[in-house]
Amino acid sequence: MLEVSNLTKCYNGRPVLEDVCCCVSPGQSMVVAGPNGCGKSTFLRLVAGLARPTAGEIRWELDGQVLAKGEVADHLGFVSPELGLYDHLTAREHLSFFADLWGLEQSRVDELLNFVQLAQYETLVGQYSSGMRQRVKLACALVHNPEILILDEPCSNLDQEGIVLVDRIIQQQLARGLVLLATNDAGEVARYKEVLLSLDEKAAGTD
Amino acid sequence: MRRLLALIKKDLTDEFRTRYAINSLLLFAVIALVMVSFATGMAGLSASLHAALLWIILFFSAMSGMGRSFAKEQEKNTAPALRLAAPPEIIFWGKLCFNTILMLALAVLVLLMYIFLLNPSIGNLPLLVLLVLLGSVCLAGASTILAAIVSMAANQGTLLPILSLPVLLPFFLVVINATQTAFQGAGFSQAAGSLLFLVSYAVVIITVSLLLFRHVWQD
Amino acid sequence: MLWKIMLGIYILIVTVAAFVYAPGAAGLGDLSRIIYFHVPLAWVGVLAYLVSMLNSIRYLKKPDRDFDFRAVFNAEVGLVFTILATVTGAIFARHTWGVYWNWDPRQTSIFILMLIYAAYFVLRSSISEEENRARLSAVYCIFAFISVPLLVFIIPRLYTTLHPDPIISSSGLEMNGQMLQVFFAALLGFTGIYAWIYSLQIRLYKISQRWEGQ
Amino acid sequence: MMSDLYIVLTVCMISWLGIFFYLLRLDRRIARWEKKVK
Repeated sequence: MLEVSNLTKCYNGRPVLEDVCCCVSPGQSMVVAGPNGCGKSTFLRLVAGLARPTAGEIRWELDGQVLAKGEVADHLGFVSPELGLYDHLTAREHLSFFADLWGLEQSRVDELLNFVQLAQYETLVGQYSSGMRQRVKLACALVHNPEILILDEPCSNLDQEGIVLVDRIIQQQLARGLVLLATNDAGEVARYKEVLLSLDEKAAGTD
Repeated sequence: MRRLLALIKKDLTDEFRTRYAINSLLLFAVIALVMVSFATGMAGLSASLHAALLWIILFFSAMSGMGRSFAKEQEKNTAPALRLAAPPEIIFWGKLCFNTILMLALAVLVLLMYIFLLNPSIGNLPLLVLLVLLGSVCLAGASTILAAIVSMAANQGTLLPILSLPVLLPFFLVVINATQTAFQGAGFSQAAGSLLFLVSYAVVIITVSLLLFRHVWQD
Repeated sequence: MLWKIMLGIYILIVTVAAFVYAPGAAGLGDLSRIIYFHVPLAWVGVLAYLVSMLNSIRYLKKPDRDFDFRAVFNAEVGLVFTILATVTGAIFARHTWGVYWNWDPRQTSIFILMLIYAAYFVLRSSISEEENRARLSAVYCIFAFISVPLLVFIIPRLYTTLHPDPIISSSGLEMNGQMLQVFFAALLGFTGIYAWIYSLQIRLYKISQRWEGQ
Repeated sequence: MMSDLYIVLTVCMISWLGIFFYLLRLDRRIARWEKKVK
């Protein structure tokens, strides 16, 4: 489970997030919503441990054990438009690279390629459409079966089939752990908001 | 170990498909060599001049290519995924190995072309080769963490040589001096002190880099 | 306030003593008097760098803007003192060796110290985000420090130097008791100036912090 | 030769006094600011 208390992040002295508190239990999905520039992505980056908070605390707990800062990444899958791919590798090479980094078998690669319906493509990722790239990102985040899944605008660029895929991923994930989702799509918000974190009361994008 | 190999394999595959670093390194080295060769003509250069020229060419061509691997991760936004998937030490070793491989390949080629184009008289070839290879490792070792720093800053092109020079200068003083004696035909026993210095320099610089890298490798 | 005025008078006395009380060194004559200023300047330059490096380490351990500020202004102070030491050294070199600059190992060492400071500021100016700037420049400050001990201790042993060894007389500069007294008095005095500048900067920083708070 | 020495000495003393009074003035000004900020 995730407990966030009084989380604040400043860039060059200007606050992007101020005093955010929330709590998510295992099996729950949380939706982070709010207008552009309200700090959704920053919030997810902080929670994932990719950026350091200016103040406040983030506490991850898994099976009753508190995760140390360095351990969080081992249990976490992260998908975000801010994340890039290697243009000159194929989808298969991406997955086997991450599988190697996590020390997993290559069978996992085929499994995932089939799951995101990319098995038949052997071209370089640089030539993919943005929807296919999004699928590669999803697959890369799922390689090590993380208990925590953080999705930043997961359905952007995806076709109907892809959106169904994301829904399946989220449902599977909820059986195993928890999901944090940042989105502005009203349908998705309604569908997944077991916990809703609204960041819109503070208009941070003032300048 | 498997993670390390995966990282190196990924970087090498990427490099072979784009050939960005290889091309810029090689072209830079060739241009520098040809210019030196034109400028000096057939005039017989002294051993000290040969040593200095060789290392100047190696330094600047290294600087033009070393920074790429980190800069690319940063530009293409692939760094965060790496941060999540592997501890910083592994990333550092991976990049270090990749840079070392690149640098060794470059050093061998530059040395061959240097001998071919400028025809220096070489007293002790094995020692010369050893010095160049050992020196390449030192160059790669020092510039890896600096390349990571530079990848997060603006005006990347000029920053890497500026940052590396102060760190590398003690190394250059020693290696140029030793290379000169190698051209003149000194034995291994004479160069033992310098070789020892180079090895310990590489060890110290890589150890310190390992300690500091976790602070560089975060956003 | 009292110790500051005393420091002023103290340095004045040391200056007079350097020119009048201490005899000129054998062989070098009156020119040797420059060491009472040159060596302390270089000493403060190195000391400031050391303090800057230590504050960089503290910053990495605990990211507090205070430490970053200390590291920066120590680098600034160090740069000024290092440039002054280089200039005074070049004057000395001109009169004893005939040229201002000849890449003597000692000159190379101080030159590299200047390069590190310069590179440090170039790096800072090219990172816009405050936290990143503080962290990365702290890493560079520590990393570049490796070459300082290497240069100061190892290189002069590999190469013959013309630079007079400051205290142990091996290459021409014999110091007698009076000279040593003035020499150490000058070292103390310049360290005092450094401490003064240090405290001024810290106070100035605290004022600006409180100003922002209001 | 002797007079040269005194010229250099005078220059050194004057420049030190300049730096000294500059620092002293800065010190006083900072002290004033400190009072104001409190």
